Amino acid sequence: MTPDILIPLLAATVQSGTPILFATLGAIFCEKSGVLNLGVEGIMAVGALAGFSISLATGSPWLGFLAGGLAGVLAGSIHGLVCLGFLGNQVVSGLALTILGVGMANYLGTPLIGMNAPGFGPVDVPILSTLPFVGPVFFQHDPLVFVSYLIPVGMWYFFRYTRAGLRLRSAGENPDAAQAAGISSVNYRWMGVMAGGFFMGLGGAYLSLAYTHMWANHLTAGRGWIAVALVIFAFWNPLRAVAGAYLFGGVMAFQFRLQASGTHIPSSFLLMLPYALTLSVLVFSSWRGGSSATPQALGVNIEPAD
Amino acid sequence: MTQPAKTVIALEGISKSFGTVQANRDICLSIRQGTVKALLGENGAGKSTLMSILAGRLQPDAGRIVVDGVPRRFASAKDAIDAGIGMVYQHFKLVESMTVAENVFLGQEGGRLLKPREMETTVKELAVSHSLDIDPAARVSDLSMGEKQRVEILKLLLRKSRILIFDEPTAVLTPQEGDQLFKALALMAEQGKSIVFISHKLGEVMRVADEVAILRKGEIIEEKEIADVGSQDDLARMMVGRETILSVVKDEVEEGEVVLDVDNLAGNGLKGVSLSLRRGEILGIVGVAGNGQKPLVETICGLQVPERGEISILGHTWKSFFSKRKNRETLSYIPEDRIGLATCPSLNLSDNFLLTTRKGFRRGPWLRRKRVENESKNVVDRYSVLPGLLSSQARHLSGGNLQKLVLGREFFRNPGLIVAEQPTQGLDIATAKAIWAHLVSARENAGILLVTGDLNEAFSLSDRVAVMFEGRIVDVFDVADTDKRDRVGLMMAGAA
Amino acid sequence: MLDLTIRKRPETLGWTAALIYCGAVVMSLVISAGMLLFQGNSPMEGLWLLLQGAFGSTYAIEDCLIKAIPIYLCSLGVAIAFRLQIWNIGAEGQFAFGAIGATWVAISFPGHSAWVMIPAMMAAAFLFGGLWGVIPAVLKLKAKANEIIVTLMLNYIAILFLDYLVYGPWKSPDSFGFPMTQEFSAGAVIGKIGETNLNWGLLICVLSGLVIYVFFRFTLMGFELKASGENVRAARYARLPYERLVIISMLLSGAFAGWAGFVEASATLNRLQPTIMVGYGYTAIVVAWLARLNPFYIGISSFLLAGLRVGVENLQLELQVPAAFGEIMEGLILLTILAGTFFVNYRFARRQRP
Amino acid sequence: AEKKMKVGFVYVSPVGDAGWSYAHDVARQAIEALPDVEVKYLEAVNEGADSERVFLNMARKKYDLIFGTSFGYMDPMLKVSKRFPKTVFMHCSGYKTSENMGNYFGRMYQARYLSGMVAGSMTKSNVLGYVAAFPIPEVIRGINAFTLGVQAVNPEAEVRVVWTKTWYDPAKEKEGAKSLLDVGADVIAQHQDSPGPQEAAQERGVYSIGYNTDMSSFAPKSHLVAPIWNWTPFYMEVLKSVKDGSWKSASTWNGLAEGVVDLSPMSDLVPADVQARVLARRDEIKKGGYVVFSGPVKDQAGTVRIAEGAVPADGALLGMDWFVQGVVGTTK
Ligand SMILES: Nc1ncnc2c1ncn2[C@@H]1O[C@H](COP(=O)(O)OP(=O)(O)OP(=O)(O)O)[C@@H](O)[C@H]1O
Ligand SMILES: [Mg+2]
Ligand SMILES: [Mg+2]
Repeated sequence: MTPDILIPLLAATVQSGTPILFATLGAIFCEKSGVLNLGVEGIMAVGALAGFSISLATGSPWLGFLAGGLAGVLAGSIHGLVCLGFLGNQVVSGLALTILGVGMANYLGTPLIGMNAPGFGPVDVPILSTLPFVGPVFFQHDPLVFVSYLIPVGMWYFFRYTRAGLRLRSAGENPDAAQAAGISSVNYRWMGVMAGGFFMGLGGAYLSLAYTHMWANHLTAGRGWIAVALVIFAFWNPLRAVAGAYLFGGVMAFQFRLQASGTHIPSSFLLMLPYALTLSVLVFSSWRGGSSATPQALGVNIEPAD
Repeated sequence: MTQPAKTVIALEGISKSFGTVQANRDICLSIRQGTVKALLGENGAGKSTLMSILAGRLQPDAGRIVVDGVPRRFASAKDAIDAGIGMVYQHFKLVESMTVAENVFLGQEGGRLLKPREMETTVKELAVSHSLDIDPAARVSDLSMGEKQRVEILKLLLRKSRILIFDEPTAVLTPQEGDQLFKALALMAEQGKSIVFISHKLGEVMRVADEVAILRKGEIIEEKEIADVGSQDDLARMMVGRETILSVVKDEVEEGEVVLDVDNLAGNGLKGVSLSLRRGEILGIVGVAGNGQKPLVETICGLQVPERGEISILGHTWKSFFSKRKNRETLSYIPEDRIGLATCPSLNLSDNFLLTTRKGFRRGPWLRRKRVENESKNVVDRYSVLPGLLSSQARHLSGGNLQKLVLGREFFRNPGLIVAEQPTQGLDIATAKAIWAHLVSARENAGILLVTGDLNEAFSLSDRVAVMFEGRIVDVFDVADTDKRDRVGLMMAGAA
Repeated sequence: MLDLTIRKRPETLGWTAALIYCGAVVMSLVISAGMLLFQGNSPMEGLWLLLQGAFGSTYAIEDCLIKAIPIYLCSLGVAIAFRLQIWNIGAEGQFAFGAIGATWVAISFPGHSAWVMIPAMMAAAFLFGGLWGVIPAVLKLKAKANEIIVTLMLNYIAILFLDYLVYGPWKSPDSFGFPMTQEFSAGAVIGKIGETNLNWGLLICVLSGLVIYVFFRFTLMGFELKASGENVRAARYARLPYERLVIISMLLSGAFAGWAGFVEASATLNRLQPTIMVGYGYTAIVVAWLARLNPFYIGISSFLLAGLRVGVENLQLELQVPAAFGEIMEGLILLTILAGTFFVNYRFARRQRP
Repeated sequence: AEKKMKVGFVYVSPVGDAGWSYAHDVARQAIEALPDVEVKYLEAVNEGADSERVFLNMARKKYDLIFGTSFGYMDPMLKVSKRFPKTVFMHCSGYKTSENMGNYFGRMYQARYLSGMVAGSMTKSNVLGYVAAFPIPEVIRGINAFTLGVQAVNPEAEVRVVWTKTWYDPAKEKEGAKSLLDVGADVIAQHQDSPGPQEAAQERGVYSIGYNTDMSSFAPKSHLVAPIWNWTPFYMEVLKSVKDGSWKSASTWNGLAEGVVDLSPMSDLVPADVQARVLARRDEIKKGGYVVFSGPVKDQAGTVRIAEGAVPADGALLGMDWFVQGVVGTTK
């Protein structure tokens, strides 16, 4: 492939992988603490709405972005309340949250349809954007993409090198052991749920503020589910999540380019590609070993000690 | 004795119940500085519960904990840790996927940021200074039971706990590891720490404890200085409240044909193991844990495929033996892990009974439920599994009763080969004796391979004893050979 | 001072549990009523309309039953996999393949009588749905691939494959280019029960439920499935044929979802078209969990959920509230029921102050 | 007083979507303003079993007139219409009718053709992009008409198509548009319910053609024109005929002449001469002086599909499943 095809393709890869990346990272954060969250889709929807409406109201997309995250925290707290407070089943709670979140966003967002909120546009990072190849692929995007570069690294550092990260992981691996070591596993799970919700909310806000600049019913259109899948693909590793999100986004962008180039392959098959490829890579890497990273207490509620 | 040491902890009127089970009833107990206190009692007497309350993991229904004369309330383990109390639980509380250093530091990290290097050096130093050999960078999931326990101890050492509680610490240790632990305990007591030590092994208690308290059905029935206890038998009597004898009565049994023949088995950590076992015989396998007992047992029992060498079971090759259900039913495996491997905790007793036994319980694809229920009722009665309610979940049984159920189930089929792995580990004397009696009588129809870390058990049950070291059997001898018996310790250490 | 602790209830509750769940539902209805009030509608009227729409007439109950059929079958399917702790999120794709299988029979061998066609279509749906379910099982066993992601991805692939068929080779020549197969011949259509609107798919549900009950309670394989689900290690220890059980449970799981697809294609659409996919496979997961994987409870909860969806339609129509309102209500009800489960399993106990 | 007439609308998507359902709902709102009519709608009704139930329930509630505005409603509506002969059913975009069920649609392709003329005049690269939802005849017909319009002013230009298989996923549709931009398209047209493609065009500083409603507010710097729907006059007419009893089952396919479809006002970006030429052609079509699919029309393979001088029957247009020459892409 020549650079003039490859560079836009890779740039589109980064762009279309970014919302999924935010959401996947959020889900990883949540699941590392032991809370399975199938509500990503709903949380993203709420985040997207909050981001859009706050940006519209204040005129500041950055405030909107932040609001998207905070709305995600709020939505995540519902999951927290049900699973951590009331020891409800995490699978059902997540699914219910998806239904509720998408419903809420559609319901409250109706008046916003057709409005234009200030959003993010591409900016060039000084110096870096002028680099050949790397510049146009990675450094000529909206600022939120640059934010998304920092989060996986930050998260990786957090899990590995901070006290809170260690404790959060212990709550996801063996909450009983953590409790015996004097740690409140439930509190760290709350942290996981809320911070995870924050990133999922950012993912939603990215969709309404940077990826598109409009409000629409069900704007997330299933991206939350892709994130749920990519968490497993990433073996709960934030750095691998980048690979997963970009693989998925990249193949999606690639199949569109194949279509645009006038191929005769039926579009159904082309549209299958992102799913099929993600699946194949996962199967291959699982087969080669390495899927043992599941937090051991994922999905298991912490029963009161009596 | 001069002046009695200062009391650091006093438990006053502690009561605790789980549903209808009263695990602790109005317990008063004091723990004094620099002393080792042993807590004895049958399975389910409430020892672990009491200590979990002291460690802040459980909350008492009534009563209070007085630390250095001040009443304290432990809302969580953190409060207890802050008060200087540390506990090594019966079931370790370790995060398997994390490193040793991470586990040791969990909850005691110091600053907000972790310094893995420094953590590892600290752990290394701590380990060396207490002669607890461990690799601080190793993942806990890769460690042996003994090593895991060292990690638990290091946790307490790092926290500088003043009161250390050990819940059945030697149940999972080999004699060598046990000795090491006792040395460490003595050292810590000398440094002025208080130690509570729960065990079912009376010999150990006599050896290390300064004081002993005995629980029965949730109450303290006796508290004594060890010096005032005459012998192990006295202890045992105090515990169960009736006369017990520690030796086993074995009547003669005619030895029959070879039921198990292992020839030069290798791979999976084994380096050429050969042994043979006849009907009517008990062959004890002793050795420090991790010297190949596990792969040997799992290969014989069909959970691992033999890499090299031959195994013949009841006259069949390994392959043909395990390819037919009918054959397999003539082998009984009593695993070390009763709740995780031998049973399904949330199924009821009759379903658990059905787990490995099909004989007569099926008609085509159908299950003969009535028959299963009748037979399991018989077994439950015969092996006195308590409470014997068939419809209750297996998880509600205590360890001893669970083991009796497993034994009853496995012997129900009249197996020709029995592999018993640590069959009495963690069980109280009365139950252990019952288990031994069942094993001894089962050898009339079967050859028994007894894998145990308890030399006393091995010597009193076996006809021959094999010693394993580093994947090999270094010696097999007749139990009557007292000379070899004395040198077993050395052989297990690879020194003979 | 009041010092409360949380205690697990030793006994399972009977009627009190039902009361607690009712309380939970009432709670969510109160919130929904508040939203109605906020919009200027009478909440009482709204709730009445909802009930009326769901259960207020024979028609309404029929409607609920019709809608419950595919949900029930999918849910029964996923419950089998869940029993074995296989997290099958793939009922949606298995549903699609079941519909594809049934359609393949219907359009390849038209003109036979229902006595031939219906069993043949059922067999094909069973096979197609079942085999689509077996793929993740095989990948899990052979490559240790996590079934959640595999089933999720296979859903998308199945739906796109269905799309390919109806947009391509299976497109009916007289559909004016629209994506749909030709209409099934009369023999390939599941008929209605008597004078009602209900179709015989209902019977398939009842029989399937019974068979599954009997299977788990009275057959050896059912027992082995249950036991393996409780403890995989014990299954290995007891030398239960774990791998075979995984395959069989996913085969059954997919097959039931496939039957749901068959019933939808045959009884309600009379043909295959992309709009057959409306997410029953995902709904099924919620239903199965709420029903604790018990076939009888699955029946009840799929009926109630169908009732909610049908009833909300009436409320929407009469009060002209947006469709999203129904989703919000559904989400709220599920969440409050979950929270209510807490009070079924636990109670608060007072502790003496030390 | 006379009993109020009950009218129901059933939409496949939420009305708030600014797209297809929204366009119908604009007309519904106009009807709502009338006296002695009670009009209700139900949105986001799935095609298939759900829609059948909805039609049934409306009929049971004695609705006089029910509009169903999605193709997939056709069979369910047909079934229900046979059971409720007193209710008038109107189905949009299908081909089946019954005694009391009529169908209707609009000749959107006429407006598409005109928008193609605008696009063809504005392109410099001679590559036009078309982001399309599903390969159904309505969409294919639109692409063909657009292409014919393009070629009418610019025979060199080609139209490249990507399918998203979504009606409404702004992000994905935008992505589809970007891929077209990357292969050199400098005008993006679309058949979706979202303005995602408009945004993509605006961000790259190229032109776009909207759809459904005037989308200029989403992309003021890029939006040239949009073929739009205007259902109000037609719906009013149906209402009136049902009311006075003159309604007859029929297939109605109105176009520019009746005002069901039209072009939104053209942007100032379109040069005056182009505007004039397009408007002139619009008048011609309105008056019947020009037919969009008038032969000779060749398909992608170069085979003549509509012979010189022939005018295809509506039936042939309704089932169109092939691309005209000049389209790059596949109808599968
Ligand atoms: N979490 C719990 N829930 C219900 N019952 C419990 C729980 N923990 C302990 N029990 C019950 O309380 C009683 C005391 O148990 P505990 O574990 O303290 O006994 P133990 O003396 O440590 O026995 P062992 O020697 O077998 O370890 C037993 O009957 C046990 O079944
Ligand atoms: Mg204990
Ligand atoms: Mg049960």
